Amino acid sequence: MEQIQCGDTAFILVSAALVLLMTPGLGLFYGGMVRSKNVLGTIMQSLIMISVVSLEWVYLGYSMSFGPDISGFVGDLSFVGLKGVGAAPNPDYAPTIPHMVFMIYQCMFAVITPALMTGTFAERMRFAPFLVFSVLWAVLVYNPICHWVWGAGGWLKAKGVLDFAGGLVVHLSSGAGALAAALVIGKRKGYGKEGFMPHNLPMTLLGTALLWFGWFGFNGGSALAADGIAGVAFTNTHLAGMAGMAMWVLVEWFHRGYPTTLGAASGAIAGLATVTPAAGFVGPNSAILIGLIAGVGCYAAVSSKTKIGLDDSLDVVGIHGLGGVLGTLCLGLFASKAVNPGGADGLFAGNSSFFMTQLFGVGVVLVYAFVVTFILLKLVDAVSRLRLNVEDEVQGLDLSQHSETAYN
Amino acid sequence: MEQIQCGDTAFILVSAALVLLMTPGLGLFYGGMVRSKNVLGTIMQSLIMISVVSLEWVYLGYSMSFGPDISGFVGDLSFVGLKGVGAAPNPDYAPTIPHMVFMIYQCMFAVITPALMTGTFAERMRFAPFLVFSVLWAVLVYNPICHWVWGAGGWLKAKGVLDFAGGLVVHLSSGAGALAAALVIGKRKGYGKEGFMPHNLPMTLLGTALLWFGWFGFNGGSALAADGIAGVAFTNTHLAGMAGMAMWVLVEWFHRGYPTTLGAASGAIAGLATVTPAAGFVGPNSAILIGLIAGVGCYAAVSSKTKIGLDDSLDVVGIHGLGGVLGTLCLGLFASKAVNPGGADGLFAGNSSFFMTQLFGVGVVLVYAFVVTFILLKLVDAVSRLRLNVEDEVQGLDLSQHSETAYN
Amino acid sequence: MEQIQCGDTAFILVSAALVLLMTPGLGLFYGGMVRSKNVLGTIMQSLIMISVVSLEWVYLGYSMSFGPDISGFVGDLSFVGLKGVGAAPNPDYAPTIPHMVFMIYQCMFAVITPALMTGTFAERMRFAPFLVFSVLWAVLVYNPICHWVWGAGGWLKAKGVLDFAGGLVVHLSSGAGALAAALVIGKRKGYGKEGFMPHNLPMTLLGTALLWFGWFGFNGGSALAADGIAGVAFTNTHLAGMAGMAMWVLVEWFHRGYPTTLGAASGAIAGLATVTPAAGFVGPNSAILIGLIAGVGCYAAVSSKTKIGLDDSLDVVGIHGLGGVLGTLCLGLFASKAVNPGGADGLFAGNSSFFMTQLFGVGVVLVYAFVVTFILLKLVDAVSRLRLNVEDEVQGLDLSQHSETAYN
Amino acid sequence: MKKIEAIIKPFKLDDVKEALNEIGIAGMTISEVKGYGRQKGHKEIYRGAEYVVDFLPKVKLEIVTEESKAEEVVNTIREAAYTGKIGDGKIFVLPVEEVVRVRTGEKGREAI
Amino acid sequence: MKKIEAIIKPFKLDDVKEALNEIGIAGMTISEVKGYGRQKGHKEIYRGAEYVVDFLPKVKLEIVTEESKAEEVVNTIREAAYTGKIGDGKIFVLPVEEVVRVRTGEKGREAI
Amino acid sequence: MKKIEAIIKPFKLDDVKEALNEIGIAGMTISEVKGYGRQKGHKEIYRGAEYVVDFLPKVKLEIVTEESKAEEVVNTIREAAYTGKIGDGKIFVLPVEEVVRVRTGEKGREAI
Ligand SMILES: Nc1ncnc2c1ncn2[C@@H]1O[C@H](COP(=O)(O)OP(=O)(O)O)[C@@H](O)[C@H]1O
Ligand SMILES: Nc1ncnc2c1ncn2[C@@H]1O[C@H](COP(=O)(O)OP(=O)(O)O)[C@@H](O)[C@H]1O
Ligand SMILES: Nc1ncnc2c1ncn2[C@@H]1O[C@H](COP(=O)(O)OP(=O)(O)O)[C@@H](O)[C@H]1O
Repeated sequence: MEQIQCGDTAFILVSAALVLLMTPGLGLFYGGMVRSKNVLGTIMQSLIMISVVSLEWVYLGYSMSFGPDISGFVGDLSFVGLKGVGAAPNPDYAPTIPHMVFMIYQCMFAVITPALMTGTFAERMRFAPFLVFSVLWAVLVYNPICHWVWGAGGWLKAKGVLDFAGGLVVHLSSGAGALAAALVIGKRKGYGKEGFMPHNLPMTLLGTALLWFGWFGFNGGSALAADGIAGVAFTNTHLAGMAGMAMWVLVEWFHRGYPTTLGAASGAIAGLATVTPAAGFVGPNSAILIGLIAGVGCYAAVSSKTKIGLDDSLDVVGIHGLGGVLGTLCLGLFASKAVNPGGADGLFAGNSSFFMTQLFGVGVVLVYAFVVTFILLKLVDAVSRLRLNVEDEVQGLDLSQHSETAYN
Repeated sequence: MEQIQCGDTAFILVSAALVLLMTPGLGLFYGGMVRSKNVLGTIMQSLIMISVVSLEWVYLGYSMSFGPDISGFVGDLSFVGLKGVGAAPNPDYAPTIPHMVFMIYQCMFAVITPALMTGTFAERMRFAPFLVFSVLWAVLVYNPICHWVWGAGGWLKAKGVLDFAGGLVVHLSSGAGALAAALVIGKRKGYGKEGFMPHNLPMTLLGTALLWFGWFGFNGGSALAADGIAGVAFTNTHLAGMAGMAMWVLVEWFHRGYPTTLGAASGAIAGLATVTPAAGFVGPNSAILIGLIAGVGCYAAVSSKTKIGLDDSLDVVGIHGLGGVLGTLCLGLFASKAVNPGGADGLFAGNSSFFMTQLFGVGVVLVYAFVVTFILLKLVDAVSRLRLNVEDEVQGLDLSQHSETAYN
Repeated sequence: MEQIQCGDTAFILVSAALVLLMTPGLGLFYGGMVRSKNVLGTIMQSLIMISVVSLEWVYLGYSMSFGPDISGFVGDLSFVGLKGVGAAPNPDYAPTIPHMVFMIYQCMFAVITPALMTGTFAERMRFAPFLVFSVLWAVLVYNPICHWVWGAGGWLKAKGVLDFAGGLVVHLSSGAGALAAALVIGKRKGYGKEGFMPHNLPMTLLGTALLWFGWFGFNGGSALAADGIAGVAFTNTHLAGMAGMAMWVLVEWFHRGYPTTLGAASGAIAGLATVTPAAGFVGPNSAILIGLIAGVGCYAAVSSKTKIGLDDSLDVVGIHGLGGVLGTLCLGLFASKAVNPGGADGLFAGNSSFFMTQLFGVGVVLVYAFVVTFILLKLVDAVSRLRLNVEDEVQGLDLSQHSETAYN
Repeated sequence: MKKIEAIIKPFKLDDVKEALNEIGIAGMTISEVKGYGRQKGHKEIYRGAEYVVDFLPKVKLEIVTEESKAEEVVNTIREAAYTGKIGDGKIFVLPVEEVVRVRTGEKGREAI
Repeated sequence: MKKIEAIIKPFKLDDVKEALNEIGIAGMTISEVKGYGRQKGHKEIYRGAEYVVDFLPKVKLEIVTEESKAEEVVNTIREAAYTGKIGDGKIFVLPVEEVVRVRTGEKGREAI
Repeated sequence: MKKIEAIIKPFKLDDVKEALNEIGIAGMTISEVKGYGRQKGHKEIYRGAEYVVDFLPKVKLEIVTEESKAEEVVNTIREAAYTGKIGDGKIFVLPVEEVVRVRTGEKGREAI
């Protein structure tokens, strides 16, 4: 334990707090976009993930994700109940901070990932099957992918796939899952006919602020030390977020004639999500480029979803899914060992094989997350109908699921 | 000063900022639950504590609490006006950070404690006597209890009573005070007849998020260093919060047929409050248990208050008071020197005397805080009526006390 | 790079995150005070500064401000595109943290400064010319002043002018700019006839909370290390904030008969702004005095603005402008080398020349920022009308500029 | 058929509703309105300045009832909404020519 | 001239508006109201206790139209707002003596 | 007695109120409503898609007054609310059979 650095420990603890804050921040971000009769239910779907996934994490998930490797596929059960996870560092992951600090930091990632997905089936899923689905998803989708990409011995990691802070593990896994979920659960009643205008955009903007703030912990903290890599990851996070915001607003201004505030928020989240896998592996000018690409790419995805008639209500596929794909591939282009010697060189540094590796990583995670989520939802639906009945959907989540009203 | 660690200093400074944020966070938590005509007045009662108590802290409180001990009962006046409180550490409390950093961190605890109490007399107390009462309470209730439990030489500390981050000093003192306050001030007009439904639950959920986030600084920072103890305290905080949330929601679901979002928020706060005294002294599995106990215990307390006709409007007694008691006693059960060698072993580690010590601590703080608060309120009321007159209560705090309207 | 301290790095990274949060916090602070038809546009004017100024900062501003000095006036273009700004510290500014961390921390200051100004022309400026003006202002006002005061070789710095965290660079520059802006853009339609009551004061209080929280990073982080100076700057920030809040509330209570919550918020911001230049150079008792002076001074300024008929809509001049002046001069009075050997002694320590130096600094920044802002606005207005036409002003920023509605 | 519109103080709503229930009125529609009248508006303070707010929050009740019951309804509201202070409000009685229940298509007194 | 006031379920507003458009009604005014009637209020849970909320959200439509069109309007609303469940709402018809269009000063049927 | 209902543009409220004060009208009740008419709704953008919002914010004034004053009230509102653009609104006059002041029990013109 002599090697514990209080500065690194301080940084990761604060980062863990920041990432925790993102989950209710996401709840507010989503909550502002739904109709007022659904705002509590929407926030609840994020909030309750803190309980559901944290419990799962302590008694199963952490060990499956970061426990001693079983043939590259999953961790064994050594760490169940946090056995042996104490003050001594785990040198496999973070040699200068207590193992427990690493564990709780990672817990926050596991919590927010299924919460991201809730945006896609907003305003129409029953609460009980939602809980069941979320536990299963954490176990069968999140934990394996997390192990493959980040676990010591994970097979994608071994193949050289890089993901600094969760482009694959968090954004693509939830984005691909969201695509499956939107298909399974179907459109909201009134879709295409009514407007479903956001009931409280300032709430969404507040959520955006909390997400951005928390993202510094998400990406910066993923350096697992308060060093130069953390500095570059932090800087890149900010720069991609601001570039995504700028780009979305500009494209929208050009395309629709107005720069909207929800566009600014959406672009920021797109930029932040997209830079996530690359944050500690690329330079700041690349991060700005990544943000710009995210802004235009996610704008295009989101504004064309109506054409294909997919009710991905709050655009999880178009922002997190696509962001995860774009970011992971951009890392394949822009990665630079000059920035992070522990990383890789990308296509633009002459290393095309790394780009192919990243492409492979994207394909694996996309297909796996999509397929397993689809099956899981069909199973849960067969046992206990996922969808609200029509009266409840008309009445709203808040009253029908929680017997509450948001505003009096 | 050579021994100052910048990592520890960074951690406690950030923790102090986090704890400061809890006070307006509490204002929002409470503000969302009152009727819209009272929201500003309710937030104000928390916010203004920052001024009132910080002033008292600099010119009296800090010295009474942490100044050189006078026969175990109170600190002397050496530190009044922060004399001698500078960059050099105070080895009695935190040898690796500047004394001033310790002082300001503790200031934030002193600020939030009387703010917690305001939930009990929400929507009906006049502002001026409220201020007078709060100063007196800080001086005569908070400072002594703080010294007894945390001050070098404090008599409860000397007896072996442990309180990691404020189960006794913060939660039980305010919870017992709240009981006295609810009795003295009486029920709101219309109590039992009208519903008093919360006017803005998303505001309460936002408050919950800020409280949870801040609690990491509250409990984690109470290690006064960024070390393994801080890591375990941080982890336990999160785990008890999520377990409290899970349990309250489940019990309510079973009992009333619906899992509510306010229940989730309440359970989280119950879990966070209850683990506070134990955070750095127990293992994570114990913390989860503590959270579960808090969830069911506080639910039972809160839902039975109507039966005894106590208008503890926002449930300070049932959540913070009971949380403080349960947490302090649970520490007596679950404490483990294996987790923190500077702590103790509890009943389940075979040390029943420690449990009795904790029980004694609970008794002392409960009785002292209740009695002194009761007398103080009666005195202030005699000099200047505490309660709004009926017209003002009907009109609401915002207009009658502050000449403002929250929403236009 | 051996000299990088992870504790200092952790502290400045977290501080940078805190300062970033202030910009949307400011958006909410302002947003709550405008009419509901303008809330999105108002928040947007803060939010979009993150994109606009961060881009400018990377490709110009940082180098102009902190690049190698050209005759005391401005930095050269060495750092454009962040060339050479990497993990190695820049010993001129912060020898124990990566240069990139210093750069991104300073970026957050550059972002919020023009955002502060938006309060003065709230509810009536067109979005496109606002963007153009903001870029020009960052380049021609912020960057030079920043270099003069903080840049290695800056001429005001060389003269001995001190500004710990931005009394001149941030608050006075934006406050003086705001004065020019209020004059150029003119009064809102209905000014003096209608009330323009704040549409959502809890939003403003939330903004206040986020600002206060962020200010710990703003002032504390300006020590650029987690040391005793950071501790005193942090403490002073808190103490001046709470003293400003106390004073404003008291004066208002005396003057108008009621202590308002918006008064509490305003006084807090006044205290926080005013202590900014002095935070790391004075002792805590001085900080409290500064807060008290800010509370009464800014109250007087704000409540007399109606008399001179200036529509400084959200009181940027009266709070940030005056705060910057008062704080910089108070530093001239209260500065003490006993607190910070790297600082100065002020008038009350017998050093009247330092006070004159500060007065000189105030004069230079005030005149420069006022004049250049005035010219810039007139120029932009000539090219592209700054002001909304009447119909758009009646309809509100949200619909007319962004084609959105805040609440549905 | 008559329509009775009453503008009352918001905190009197519960009392009025109960009183109406007691005389067998089981249907009504309410809305939040703002009133302007003899009752002086209140002052509000905004950043050190005082503003007079003229419009005060009121609740408007609308009750459609048979001709024969109208007077009883008016009296009942009057008593239950009464505080004796300025601003207690007004009651208006308007003629109604037809009433239809959407669910059943019933008309007239059956529809109420 | 007649004024038709309809209290309907909020989620039926779009249907009613469309149906009215089809019969050539191009002007109306709506407001959010709360209704009390046969339809039972719902329960809400607040910190472990149950409360009954009597007043349910409804939408009120106001349409002024010529005498000759009134019946058609009433029937159209009835059909479009119908669900068959309790709480579907009511339609009231009131006499109107004069109508003025602010913009032009037109009166009577020209003003609608 | 007459009841005058006027639907006007929200930003005209202050002007109308003042104009009514000048002719001695000291009581009125207002509410926020949404209007649908000739005035085209505006477009709003939501995540890259355009939606048309049909219902525009309007203010509804209700003033009960003596028969003899009704016309003056109507004219006054007309003038004060006038901008000449589509959407200026409508004024309706309805008969009122009885008026009661809650505070005093006064009826008829005394009650206004
Ligand atoms: N002539 C009127 N037309 C419509 N509403 C009125 C009229 N006069 C008063 N009101 C309504 O009645 C409320 C109470 O009236 P006010 O004159 O303040 O007191 P009082 O009813 O005691 O005379 C007002 O706030 C307003 O809503
Ligand atoms: N007598 C009445 N006067 C005014 N509004 C009424 C009256 N009765 C019912 N309403 C309105 O009609 C709505 C529906 O009435 P309700 O009795 O619940 O169902 P139904 O219309 O199916 O009989 C109520 O919520 C209320 O808004
Ligand atoms: N037939 C009607 N019944 C009730 N309200 C109407 C009617 N026609 C219009 N209104 C109200 O008047 C407002 C203005 O009407 P509109 O046709 O847009 O413009 P104008 O009054 O200039 O003809 C509408 O928004 C609506 O609130």
